[in-house]
Amino acid sequence: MLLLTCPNCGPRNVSEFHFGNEYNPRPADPAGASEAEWVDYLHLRSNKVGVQKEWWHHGTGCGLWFLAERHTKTGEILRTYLWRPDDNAGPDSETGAKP
Amino acid sequence: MSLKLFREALAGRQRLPRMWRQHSLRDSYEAVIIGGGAHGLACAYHLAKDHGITDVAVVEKTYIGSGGSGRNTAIVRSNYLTPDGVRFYDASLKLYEDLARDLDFNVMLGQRGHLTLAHSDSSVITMRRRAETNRLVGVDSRLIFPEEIARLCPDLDLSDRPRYPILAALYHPPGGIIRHDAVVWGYAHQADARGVHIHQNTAATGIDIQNGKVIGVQTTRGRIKTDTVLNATAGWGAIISDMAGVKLPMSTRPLQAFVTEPLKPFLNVVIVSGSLHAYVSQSDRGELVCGGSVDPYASYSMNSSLDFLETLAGHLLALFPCLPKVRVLRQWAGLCDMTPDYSPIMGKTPVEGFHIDLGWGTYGFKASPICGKTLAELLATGRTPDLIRPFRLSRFAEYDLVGEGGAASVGH
Amino acid sequence: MSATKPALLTPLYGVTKGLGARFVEIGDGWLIADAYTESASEQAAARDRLAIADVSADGNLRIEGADAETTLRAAYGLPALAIGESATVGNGRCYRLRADLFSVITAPGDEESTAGAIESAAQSAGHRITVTVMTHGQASVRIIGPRVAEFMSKLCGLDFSPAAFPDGVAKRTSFAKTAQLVVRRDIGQLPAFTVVGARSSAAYVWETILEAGEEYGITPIGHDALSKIAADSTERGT
Amino acid sequence: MAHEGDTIGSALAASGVRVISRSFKYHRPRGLLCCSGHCPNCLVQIGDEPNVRACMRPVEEGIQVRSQNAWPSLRFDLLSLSRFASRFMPAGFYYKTFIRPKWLWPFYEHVLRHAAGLGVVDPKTPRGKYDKRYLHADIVVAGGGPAGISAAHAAGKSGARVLLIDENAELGGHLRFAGARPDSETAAVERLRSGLAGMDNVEVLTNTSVLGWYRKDWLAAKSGNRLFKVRLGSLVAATGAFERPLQFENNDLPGVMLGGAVRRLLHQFGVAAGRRALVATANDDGWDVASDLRAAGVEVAAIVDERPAEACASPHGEALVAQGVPVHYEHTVVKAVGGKGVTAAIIAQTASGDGVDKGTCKTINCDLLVVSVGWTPDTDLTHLAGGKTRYDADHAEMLPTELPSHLHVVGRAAGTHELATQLLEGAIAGRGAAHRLGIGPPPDAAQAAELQRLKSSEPRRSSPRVSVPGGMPKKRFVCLCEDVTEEDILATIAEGFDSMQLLKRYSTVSMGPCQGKMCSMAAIQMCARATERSIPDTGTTTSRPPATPVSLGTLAGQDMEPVQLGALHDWHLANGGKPMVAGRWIRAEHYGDAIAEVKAVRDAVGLIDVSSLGKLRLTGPGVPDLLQRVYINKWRKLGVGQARYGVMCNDEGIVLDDGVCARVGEQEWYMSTTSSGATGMYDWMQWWIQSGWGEGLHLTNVTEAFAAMNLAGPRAREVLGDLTDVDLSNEAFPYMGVRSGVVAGVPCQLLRIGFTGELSYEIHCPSGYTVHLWEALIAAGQPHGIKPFGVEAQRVLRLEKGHSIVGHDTDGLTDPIMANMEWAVKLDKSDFLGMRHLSRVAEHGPHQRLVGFKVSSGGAKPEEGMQIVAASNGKREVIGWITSCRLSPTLGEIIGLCWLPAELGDREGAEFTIHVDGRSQSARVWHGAFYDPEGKRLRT
Ligand SMILES: Cc1cc2nc3c(=O)[nH]c(=O)nc-3n(C[C@H](O)[C@H](O)[C@H](O)COP(=O)(O)OP(=O)(O)OC[C@H]3O[C@@H](n4cnc5c(N)ncnc54)[C@H](O)[C@@H]3O)c2cc1C
Ligand SMILES: NC(=O)c1ccc[n+]([C@@H]2O[C@H](COP(=O)([O-])OP(=O)(O)OC[C@H]3O[C@@H](n4cnc5c(N)ncnc54)[C@H](O)[C@@H]3O)[C@@H](O)[C@H]2O)c1
Ligand SMILES: Cc1cc2nc3c(=O)[nH]c(=O)nc-3n(C[C@H](O)[C@H](O)[C@H](O)COP(=O)(O)O)c2cc1C
Ligand SMILES: [Zn+2]
Repeated sequence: MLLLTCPNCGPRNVSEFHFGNEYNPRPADPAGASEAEWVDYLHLRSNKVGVQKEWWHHGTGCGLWFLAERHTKTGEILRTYLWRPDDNAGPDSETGAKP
Repeated sequence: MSLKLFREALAGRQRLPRMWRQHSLRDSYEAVIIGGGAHGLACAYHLAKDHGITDVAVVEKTYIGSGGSGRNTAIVRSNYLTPDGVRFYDASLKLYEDLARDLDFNVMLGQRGHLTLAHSDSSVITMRRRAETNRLVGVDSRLIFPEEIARLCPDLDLSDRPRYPILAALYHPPGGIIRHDAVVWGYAHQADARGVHIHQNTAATGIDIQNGKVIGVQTTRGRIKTDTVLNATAGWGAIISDMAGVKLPMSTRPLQAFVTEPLKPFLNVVIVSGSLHAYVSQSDRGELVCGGSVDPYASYSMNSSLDFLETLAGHLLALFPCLPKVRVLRQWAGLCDMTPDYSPIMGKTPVEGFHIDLGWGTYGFKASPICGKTLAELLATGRTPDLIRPFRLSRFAEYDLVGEGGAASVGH
Repeated sequence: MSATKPALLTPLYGVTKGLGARFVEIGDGWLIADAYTESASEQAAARDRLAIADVSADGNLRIEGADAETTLRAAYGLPALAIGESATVGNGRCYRLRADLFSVITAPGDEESTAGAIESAAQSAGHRITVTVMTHGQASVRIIGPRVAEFMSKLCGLDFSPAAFPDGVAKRTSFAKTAQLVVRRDIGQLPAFTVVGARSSAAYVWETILEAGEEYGITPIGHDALSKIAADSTERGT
Repeated sequence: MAHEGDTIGSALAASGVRVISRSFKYHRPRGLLCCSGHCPNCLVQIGDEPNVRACMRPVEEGIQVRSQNAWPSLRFDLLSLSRFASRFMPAGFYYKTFIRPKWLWPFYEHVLRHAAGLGVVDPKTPRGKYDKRYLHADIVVAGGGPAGISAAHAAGKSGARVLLIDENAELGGHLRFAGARPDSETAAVERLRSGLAGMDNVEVLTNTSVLGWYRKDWLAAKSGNRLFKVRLGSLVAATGAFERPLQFENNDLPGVMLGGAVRRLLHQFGVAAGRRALVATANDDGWDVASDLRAAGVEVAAIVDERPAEACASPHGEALVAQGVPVHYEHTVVKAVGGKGVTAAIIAQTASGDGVDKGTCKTINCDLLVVSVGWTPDTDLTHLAGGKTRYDADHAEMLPTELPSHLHVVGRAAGTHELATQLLEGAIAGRGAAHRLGIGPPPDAAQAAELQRLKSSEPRRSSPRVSVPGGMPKKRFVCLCEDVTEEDILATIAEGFDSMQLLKRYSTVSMGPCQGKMCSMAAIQMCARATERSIPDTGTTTSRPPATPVSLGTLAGQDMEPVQLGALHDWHLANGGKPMVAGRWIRAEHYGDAIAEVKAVRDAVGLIDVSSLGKLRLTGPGVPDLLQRVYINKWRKLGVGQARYGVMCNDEGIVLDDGVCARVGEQEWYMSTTSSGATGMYDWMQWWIQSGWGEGLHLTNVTEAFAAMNLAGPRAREVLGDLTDVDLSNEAFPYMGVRSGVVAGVPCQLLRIGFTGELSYEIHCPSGYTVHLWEALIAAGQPHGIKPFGVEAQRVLRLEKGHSIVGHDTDGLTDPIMANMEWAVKLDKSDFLGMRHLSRVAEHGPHQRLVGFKVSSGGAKPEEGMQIVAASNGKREVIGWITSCRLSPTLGEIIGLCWLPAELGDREGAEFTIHVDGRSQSARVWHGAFYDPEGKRLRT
């Protein structure tokens, strides 16, 4: 069983958490987004083999939602952190420095 | 005992024909099918048989049937929820019923009945809704109550339990199980016999596209020129589609299963409980084949988990309290390409010549024959058959989902 | 307008009554199991084997807000706490569950006044925090005994070794397949845990504990035995 | 007869029973082979427990042992007649037979099903008591033989938390039955073992089997009825090795036994497995067995060793020869002779490769044929934990390689057979594993070099020979579980199933109870040879948990199925409430007569427990912004003391939940959700709050802190008035108002809302007061004819009002416009979840519509879930379905809600057809409430 590190509670069995799917921020201006952008947001997923940025919820723990970078094949978890406004900037921000 | 076998027994092993041959990879094929599962091989078979197209390569990363087709719990049925779904799966079941003759290979279809249990009054309603739709489309399916359930499956716990009481069941007499590997081998054998090349240990690594059209497939054994490609790689489908730049509404989740040690006949029908996320059947070899819901998070790993064993064991005992001493022999996992509306995605994509047969999630094995037939028609004629039109990729952009959530989620 | 003082029933009232409990009124009028058999043998069960007690009448506050720490410091001189650690505040004990979230467990009946004190401290400092009395939403049980840490690992996946889970630490986690706040709160030398979770699962959790504790000879004990053990330990401690 | 400490297997052996089971396919007689719980030969039924390994199960007073797969009794097994047909039953024979005619297959299948399978399930087996325990360790050592003991000792010395696990009753591994050993060796192991006992940080679990290592750092083990789940740092696999059978004709006859089994019977149970033994071997282990047998008084008919005389270096060699035991060097067994047990063996001189010289065949009488020709390291755990194996041609064994850093493999599992080397290997691994976790010093480099030297100089123990030609390959059994013969394997390969994965699936080799422990290695070697490939190119099958079969009871553990009970649960039961499952809650469906309950509410007053509703507290200036975003309707103008109904959607425009939200203070709101949505909607809002929409607010889940009950009916005001000072007049406390006040001495929140269409008050109180308040209301209501009412009455009452229930009348594809909640959709807000989608739907119109209907008078009542059909071009098309339907006691008519194509549903009065039990039932569309359409009653 994977050990997932909650940014608040520390390492816990993954069964304490709820998986919240691939990180998929809502377009800042839904009305203004193009139809393609909107369908992309609603349905399309990259579903890649590799490190994926995704939501988790520590439901039976502290109740926080947080982000994890996890390899979808090996299960290795690179890091976990609480959401911050610059996370919405899109995939490019993944390369930006974070604590 | 068949005469053929008799002859083989006398002939000795040297003269046994190979079920399929090995070929060197040609540098071009009329069509390339990626994925040597039941879907890909069925399509190859129908291309050759129905349309006379035999210049076809099936490329398979490892061995045929190594994907979902070799890992599924082999339940076939057609009692879905939407009329589109029921018609489609019914057409598939009909093909299955004659498959042994078509392929001259016994796929051991056992139609001993399929029961989906209802543990709450809301699920009684869903079951009734399914039964009613099914019957209107001509599929044998009805709602039955504990007395009849007890006759079909005497060892179920039908007592007045606080949690998960069994209030009713959707009974589907033609549902049952099949020898899944035999389906794969049978299709491979007959496709091969008609000239299709089956290339095992050959992985697709890229799709060549020019001006929005497919011109070839790159593989670990070399490049193939072709203008017609079918992506039939199920759990790996997003990876192949990504090579063609086609993004899909799909998420890959592992689904696990286990078998027990062999037992004398104990369970004649297939038992499915959606609320308990559990289903079980007994194979002809005597093992109980048991499955549950998909893993709780997305992954491309086919590792087994202990959590799955523990949870499913608990749920099986809730259904059959007399099984605590039966032992689990082996557990395994496969990958499922889940879609938001629990319906597949079949047909054309924005890239000309690049077709998909994906989104089969946890329930696609039963659809193999009809997928093979309809997709072969599409590949051969360029026209999308009516039967699969509801499942087109563009339904997502058109906000026209199919909505099989109520019948497919744990139903298999 | 009815004159009778309303009775307060803990979520374990029915279960404990079914086990033959005699009740006593504590706090704001909570009826709590006082004893099932006789106090001395119940005390012995806790000391020598394993005991379980309903303490759902304990006050319970949830204090949320970025300013919660500052407020509690101003009101009670709360020391700096890491997540999970605790300190005494007034008559109760304050556990830090998150950077912005604290839980205060008080003696039965003390929660309203404690909440008032915290709220007014926040108000005078201009802090925006939310204090919610959660007492009625919770079921709390104490599990006590020399081998309690070993017992806990039958129902919960956390590491209960003293180094990993010292006295005074609280962790919200999965216990018996439900979400519970698990608190290690020894009684002097006697190891003990408190398990706090949703009221509606109380009977289920209690029965699950009793079944799992059978091999340890688990015994339900009442308020009386529990207070005597606590009193003994403070005497011995001082 | 049975000894203290006997197993069923040893007791049977002691009393001369040789045939213990019948084989899976041909029902051939089978007897003890491995005696260590690996092979399938001794599977028996014990009482209600199927497939018990008789060689491992201790004998107990009064147990009932039955043979399996044999009818009516072991000795007269009718199905064993299929043996004579075996020349027609090659692997996968069923795929090519029974194809035609189609209608006959079910009969064939019935016969096949009854012939297969092993043990039986007794339907009266009780659920039983099982439990689980979590453990935490830095290092788990799996296997308590010398290598494992040494590893645990070293890791313990380093200061790590160590768990040493062995499936036997005592530590020692094979040493326990290896017969006499040099004192120095015994003493070395004994020193380590007693050292373990003195270490607090080392825990030893005996009688415990490791089931598998799971990703990640998670290990399962079982002991009796208990499952252990271990969180670990590193794993040391010291699981030993299985002795390997040899493929010769009739190699499955009872009386053919592995050397280890013979020694186990001898040394552990004092049982001699035969009177006259022939030992076929390829290493010194066989000589040891021969010597032990002789010492026990068994006649050794011959030692047949594959090796030339010079290569045989057993210390017992000289003595055995001197005692006159005939030795045949460079010979091997060709065939076992006998019917139900061995009576003789045919041996022959070995020739080049695997061959034998047929001209040298000799028959030697014996009743025990001991096979000791090699070892298969048990690398199951190695594979499960992420390690690989490679074929070492020098040692003719699959050995671990490319191990991940958390895994060490030691002892015979790593191909190390010499005791001193095993001890050293264990110690180095134990230390290394601890050091990797930052505990203790690293292993000594010089020792590591010494280990490499010792390992490379070990003599070969295992013969590369796989099978012995001559005789009939269809009687050379490779897989005993599945009755797969060498002939089957070769035929399968010839048909194109030429990789291990396909070979396994077609021939079923390794798919039985032993999971390849006895046969995988042989199958791989045969496949490699037949396809002229190297062993690595042949591939392997996948190792999968569990390493040893484990019962469903053990996996399930204690029966734990959380249920949620409200504070009034006992009251409901005591007062005739019929419990019903609603999600995780148990609620009261009715109290005997739902119709009477409906009538009470319509004519007088009723009280329903709605405590399972979700209840959320929202505080802070930021709340209105959040409500604007998560609800589809508007919230900015809601004043203190007012409540409003709201609907929440996701961005796909799908209805997630509905409920009422009240403003109870300047900066405080109180929201309710549906019962099933309580946790989900809280988590959903927290998600938005924690990812940007949480400015200036706090959201607290108070679902359980408050109970809720709805007092409904024309006399509700009078009943409540008796218990509270709150001004209940319509003016002071109008419909959709919220007030706080004391009721029956209890501080409450009162909301003038309800689902029933009557004057009603939803009363929320702190949960501890629930019973008091409920009883006070019932008492106050007595003079007014109050009745408690349940979920069923509530459903009827709301249906009469035309209200839909989210999740009952709607599903995962329903948007609020199609669900007839268009009035709530406020597209002039700046943004809300679902707005973009709903704008689209509003523009194009919905396809389907949820509407009310009335069945034409005298018609049959459709059940919920029934379909609405229309005839088009002579075909019957499904166009909708019934979501709710009841005979309204108030109206005396059959009413309901259903889905229809929008253009039909939008026409009030339009007629349509419901398919009821094969007949057509007509009904008409009804818009609005069926009862009190103006809603006067709830506003008075
Ligand atoms: C445990 C489990 C139980 C199930 N139970 C049922 C059931 O009871 N009933 C039912 O109907 N369905 C069931 N399913 C679902 C069913 O197995 C699948 O939907 C179905 O088998 C899909 O078949 P396929 O031929 O499309 O794909 P697969 O059989 O998965 O074949 C895809 C193939 O593509 C190959 N591939 C991948 N990448 C490449 C590449 N780059 N190049 C070349 N080849 C590649 C893979 O190796 C694989 O062989 C179950 C699934 C699982 C995992
Ligand atoms: N004929 C013989 O009896 C014989 C032959 C060769 C070697 N030996 C001796 O045996 C010793 C080998 O030592 P070793 O430690 O490598 O192996 P071992 O076989 O002695 O010990 C392995 C132990 O691990 C246990 N085990 C295996 N899998 C397990 C699991 N999944 N869970 C729990 N326990 C499990 C086994 O039952 C066994 O007790 C050497 O001394 C060697 O000389 C004896
Ligand atoms: C319907 C079905 C029945 C199976 N029965 C058995 C069985 O009796 N014995 C066995 O060892 N494996 C059985 N398996 C599991 C396979 O051995 C194997 O684990 C599975 O195909 C996945 O492949 P993998 O383990 O190589 O990843 C069965 C699989 C399926 C799909
Ligand atoms: Zn947390």
